[in-house]
Amino acid sequence: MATLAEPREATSDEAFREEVRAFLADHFPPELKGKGNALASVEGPTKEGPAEKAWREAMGSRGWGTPTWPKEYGGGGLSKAQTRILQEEMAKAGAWNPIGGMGVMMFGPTLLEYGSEEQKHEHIPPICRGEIRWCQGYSEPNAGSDLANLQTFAEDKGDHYVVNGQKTWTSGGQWADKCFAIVRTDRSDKHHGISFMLIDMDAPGVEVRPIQMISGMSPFCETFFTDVKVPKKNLVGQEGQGWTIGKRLLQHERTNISGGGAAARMMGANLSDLAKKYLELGDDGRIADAVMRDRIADFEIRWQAFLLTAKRAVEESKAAGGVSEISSVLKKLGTKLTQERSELTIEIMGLQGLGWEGDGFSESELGGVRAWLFGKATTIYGGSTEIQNNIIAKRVLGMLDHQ
Amino acid sequence: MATLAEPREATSDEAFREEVRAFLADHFPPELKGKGNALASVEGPTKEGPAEKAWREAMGSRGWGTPTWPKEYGGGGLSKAQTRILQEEMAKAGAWNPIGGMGVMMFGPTLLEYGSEEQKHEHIPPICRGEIRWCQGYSEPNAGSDLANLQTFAEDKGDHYVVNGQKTWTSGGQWADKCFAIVRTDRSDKHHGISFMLIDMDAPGVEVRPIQMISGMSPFCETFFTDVKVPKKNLVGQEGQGWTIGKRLLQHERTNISGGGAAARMMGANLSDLAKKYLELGDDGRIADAVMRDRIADFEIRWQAFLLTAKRAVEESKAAGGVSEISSVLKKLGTKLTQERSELTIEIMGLQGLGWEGDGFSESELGGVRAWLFGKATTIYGGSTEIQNNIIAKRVLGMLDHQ
Amino acid sequence: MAILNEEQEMLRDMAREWATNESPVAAFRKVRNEKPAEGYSTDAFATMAQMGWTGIVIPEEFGGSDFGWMSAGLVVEELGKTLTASPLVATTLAASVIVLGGSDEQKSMWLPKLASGEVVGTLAIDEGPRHGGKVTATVSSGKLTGTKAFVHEAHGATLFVVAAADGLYLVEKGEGVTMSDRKLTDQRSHAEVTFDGAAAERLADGGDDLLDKVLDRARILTSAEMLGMANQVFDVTLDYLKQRVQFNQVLASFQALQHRMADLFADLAMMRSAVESGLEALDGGYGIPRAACVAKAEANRALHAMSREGIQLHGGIGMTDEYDVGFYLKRARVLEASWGSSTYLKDRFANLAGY
Amino acid sequence: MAILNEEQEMLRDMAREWATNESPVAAFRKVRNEKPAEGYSTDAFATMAQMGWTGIVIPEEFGGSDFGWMSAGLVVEELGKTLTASPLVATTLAASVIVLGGSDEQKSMWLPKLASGEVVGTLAIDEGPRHGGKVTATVSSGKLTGTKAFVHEAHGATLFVVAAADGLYLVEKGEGVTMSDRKLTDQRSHAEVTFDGAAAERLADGGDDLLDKVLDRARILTSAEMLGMANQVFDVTLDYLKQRVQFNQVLASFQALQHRMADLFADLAMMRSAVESGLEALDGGYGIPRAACVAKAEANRALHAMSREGIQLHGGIGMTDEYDVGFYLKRARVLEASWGSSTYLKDRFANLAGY
Repeated sequence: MATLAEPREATSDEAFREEVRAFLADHFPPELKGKGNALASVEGPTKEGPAEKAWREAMGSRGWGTPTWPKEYGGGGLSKAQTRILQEEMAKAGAWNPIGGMGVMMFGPTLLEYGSEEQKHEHIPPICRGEIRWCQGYSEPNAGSDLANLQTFAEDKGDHYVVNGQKTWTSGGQWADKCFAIVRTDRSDKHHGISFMLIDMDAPGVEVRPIQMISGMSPFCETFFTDVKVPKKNLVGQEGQGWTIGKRLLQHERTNISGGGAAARMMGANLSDLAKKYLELGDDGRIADAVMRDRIADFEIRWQAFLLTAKRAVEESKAAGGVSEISSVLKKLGTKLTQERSELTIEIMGLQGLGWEGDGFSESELGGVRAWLFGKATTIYGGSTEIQNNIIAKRVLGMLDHQ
Repeated sequence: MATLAEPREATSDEAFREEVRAFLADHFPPELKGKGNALASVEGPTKEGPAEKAWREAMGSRGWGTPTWPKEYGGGGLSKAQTRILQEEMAKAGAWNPIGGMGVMMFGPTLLEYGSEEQKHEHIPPICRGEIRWCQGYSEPNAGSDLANLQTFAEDKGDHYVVNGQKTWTSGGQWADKCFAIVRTDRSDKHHGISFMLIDMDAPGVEVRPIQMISGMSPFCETFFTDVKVPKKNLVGQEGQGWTIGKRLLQHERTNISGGGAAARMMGANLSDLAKKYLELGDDGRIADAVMRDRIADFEIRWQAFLLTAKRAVEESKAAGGVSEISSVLKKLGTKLTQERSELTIEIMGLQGLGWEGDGFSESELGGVRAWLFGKATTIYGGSTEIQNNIIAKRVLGMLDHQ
Repeated sequence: MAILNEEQEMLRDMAREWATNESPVAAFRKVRNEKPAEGYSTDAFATMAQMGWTGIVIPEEFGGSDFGWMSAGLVVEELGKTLTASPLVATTLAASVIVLGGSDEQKSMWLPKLASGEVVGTLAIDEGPRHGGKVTATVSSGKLTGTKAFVHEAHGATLFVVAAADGLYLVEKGEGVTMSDRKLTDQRSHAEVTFDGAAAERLADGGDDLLDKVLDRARILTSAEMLGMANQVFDVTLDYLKQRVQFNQVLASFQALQHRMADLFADLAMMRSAVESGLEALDGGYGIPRAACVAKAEANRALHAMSREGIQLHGGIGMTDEYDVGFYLKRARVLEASWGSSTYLKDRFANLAGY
Repeated sequence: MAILNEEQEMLRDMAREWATNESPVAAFRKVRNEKPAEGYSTDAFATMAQMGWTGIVIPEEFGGSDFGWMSAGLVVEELGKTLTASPLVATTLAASVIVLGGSDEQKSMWLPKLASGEVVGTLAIDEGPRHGGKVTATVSSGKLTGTKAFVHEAHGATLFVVAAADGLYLVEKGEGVTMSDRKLTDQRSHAEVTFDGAAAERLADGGDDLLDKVLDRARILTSAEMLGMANQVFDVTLDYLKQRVQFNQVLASFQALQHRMADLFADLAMMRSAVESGLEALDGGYGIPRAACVAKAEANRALHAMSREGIQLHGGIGMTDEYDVGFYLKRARVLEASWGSSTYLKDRFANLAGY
């Protein structure tokens, strides 16, 4: 759709464009063209060769992996217009952003908003340079969608806390350096007894156990804390403010899961292109199976409407300032549509689309099955669709529960 | 589907078959062939010509309009096998049952179960002869799906009650002779304070106001009771038993609304035949629009599965004895599918399927629009789909509400 | 909601205020009951014209305001909310054909009159009950012959934009033009219009795809009306759920209904994005054909669901003529079938995308 | 539940007891982890054969019990509940082809061995990943050449019923028969089987529509497996909802979930009716082709929804390999794609119904 795809040339800042081009020419290794791996944050530890390392360091030193973050903490300090130019030129060059993960997507923006100066100076620069991997310590066995029920407890010991408890669904916990966690500091108040703190994953007493998923991957862990010492300087905000900070972070997560972000990149080839590859075509080049063709068009129209909605949300939240409550709508829609797309893909490919391993399947076919299965989680984590529906009904529509 | 449509010849009772044939030859006026009107009970008062009257009286005097009801109250006293023979022979002759309405479908079976001997002898025979129209006094402005909330009150005056209150959605109230109603006899007990009684619609103090519906028809009324005297002999069962009796009657209603019964008859022409009439056909005689063809097949397969489910429910409830709780499933499915069918019909016919009145539309086209609109009520009355879902979840699946 | 400029915000607020105060659903009900010949209140339409709404897509030099399609869509959306019966959509579309394909003389002749509301125009394209069939009307020696089915707002129109096999023509009401009522369930003006050697003037300057361009505009502007309708049904239904008490609780507190409303809210968000993107595409002049498919297909989908759920969630009273919600259901199905059912639009979208 | 005779009730109870005690999902998990060459536990299959399950559709004179298809369906349904890995469906279908189309010699030769479980048979029909494509395998001078895609239970089978352009053939495992693993997400046995001049014997007595008859049986018996799976996921999910506490309430008490379970319950009721009617049609010998479409199409629909909702309603733990519910999802999609996707079946239904 032209309204989305049409590149809009910036009329000013040609100098900056030149700078970017020169930088890319100098630093982006051509052999890495198009090799960016959007799944890196969940699939496993980054396996960096020398070229990848050099590229990450080059981007990190400019702060261009986090282009809009303030320069004083290692970000790029770019304007929106400059960021667009950067993205355009990177796209032209086939370059990709080597700096990502939960530090960039979730923790960084939250710390920039709620952290102290010391905390920002300590934690943001390594994120900007892509040196430190963060993981999220939110869910617990009995506090999934119902986060307020969490039991992990941080006992005040003067200059530090001692943390005991168990987290689960810790994304990339086995590869992470640090964890941003919500923990209970007061058992007498469900919501106000929660605090937001930062825990070193290599601190004594932290144990991590990967969980095998139906997709065969193990991107999540159970994480056990046994008498883990956490210095007080690692408390973000005030004691008891964890619920507020934690929810704010979830809004960032939601926006990322919704599909406007990562999901769209994970989707791979265009659905109609895929169909043209796997299905019979008529003499006119159309997909011969009219029913499947109709279903593909049905999906693509709705996907278009979803992308337009994501774009509109960005514009409106810009106008209103900050992340809007429409993030719940986006999360709900984006995950649903991405799942539908996976199911359609399987139907298009028939049994060829259900390969698990071994001969007879291409890498992209095998990847498609894993993505289909992995994608079933997107309507569960980051606040399940049911939770998003509750949020929409109650907070947006004002439909209150039985009084 | 053969499993449903295949007529099964009874191997015995040939004598009875002969009797039926002779009766039909003698009494069914050929000019009435195929003129039965399934909508009579909601569309308006029966407009009887002499032929219709004679036919009704002939059927009524044999009790064959209510073939399985006991002979002593004016029913046919026939066995299931005989009933099947009667239906087969009537179908062959193009004859239809002139005896119907809510007396037959709902009230009669309930009274046969709960009524006293006097009540059965008084009320069942006129139903069997099709002489008396009954209407249902259940819903009230603030007691629709939530029937237990009803306010209409019957005050005990010794040998009679005095009834005050308002009913709504009284089907055919403007044409009915009598009303079976649930009323409150005790304000202190929500469920046990309800009684089931019979009210003459021409009694002083009964006022009826038709409600115009979106379909343009007025099959329902608001009914006002102002100091209406109801003799105590018109109480069915005991005082306080009205909730039990009333719910039992609703099971009969549900089975009728579900589509296994009346809805199927209201549906008119086969959907694929309709499509072949209104849509372009290919050289091979198939519907050229492959997408529409797919959707029609999709519907017809589900409709088939529904009819099979209705058949299965009958068999199973026969085995278990009485109406089963699967009636909620049937009601939910039958009404949903019937609505879907109407929507599909409109789509097949395009704007020709949306005619309201006047030139350019056939009678069946205009009828189709009314049926589409009227059909939107089927998921609301007789216990809305939401109520059926509650019943299924709680009673059948044992999913209890917050404790 | 798209980011509007000041002019657009004023226009929308004006339309909203007028629709709410001067043209609520009760006004449509009155039209339905009193059955004026044109199928709408001519007084109300005159007021609309005075407010400049008939000239929104007409250039200033021909008496319009040239505010553009987003502005036209905003007004149509507001009027859709209250089901205002008027030929505003029809006449706007007719004007747009002349803007796109009229000669200088045709523009000078008709656009000022369309802008002022003196002339009401409409499209006469389809010849059968489903959009997208063959066009068989023919013109010879300036005389057009053919029959057009279900022409919207035919009763009030004095200028018809008629599709013939070789292009689009302007035909004035008069000799050789007869019509037969086709009263549809939405109780608006529809007629079969027969042209029997009626004087016709070709719109020659719009290129070979003039008809396609017009239909894209029809799809997008109709979807704006549907957007208003769907949002109104949603709002009214939400209000009802918050008031109505059952089992001693307001209906809005039942979680099953909360989640259904959340689904509908998400549907409506997608619908709004699609419709606004269609209007933006018209103003921007790019990607229009696909944007039109997306706008109308999403409008069909969301309004279909919303109009059905509106009835169901209102329960019994929603089934009564006394309540407004049924009107939206009836109008919804007419608009869904107009200018392309969802199946038609998906086929077109796939064609445009090359698969 | 269909009304069963005493024999059928006994058979079902026996199958249920065995599946529950001797072949729970843990047994499938073991097969998956240990990867036996055949893709199933040969001990378990031997037990099944001893219990007579391999002979249910085989006439008594050839060593079967001739209990009929409803009986076969009951057993397959119970085994579907616990995802028992076995070639029971495949070998039953192979046997049925010989019953329908084999010569007396072929019947005497193969049916007793299939009934006893000594020989495992399977169908090798499709040549591409989607059911219903062209059959191009050819036979000349009793030698069959062609490649068959995604043959179910190929690893354990010693007898293949192979579709060639001019009919169905029996081919024994051996010279000219090679296979290449096609490990699908359900982790059951699938392989591409290549016949390169393999000795083949024609099944000549089944009439021209023998292949159609076999496919109808494959659809119906597969739908019985799917019925068991769907019901098991429903039951397990319902149990989970009744246990799992969130926001201080069991999940089963949330109305939005109650209504979704009611929807699924209704889906499952339709699925059961459709599948049982298919089995009845096979035993009754009437209306089989349409009944097969209805059975498999409903099975596809209901199991698709149920396997998806099973995961969603379990939440995060449903995504873990440790829980069983994901196995049903994976197997579901393989069976949905086998012997006809829903689109394929709807097309066939419409053809049979003449529109």
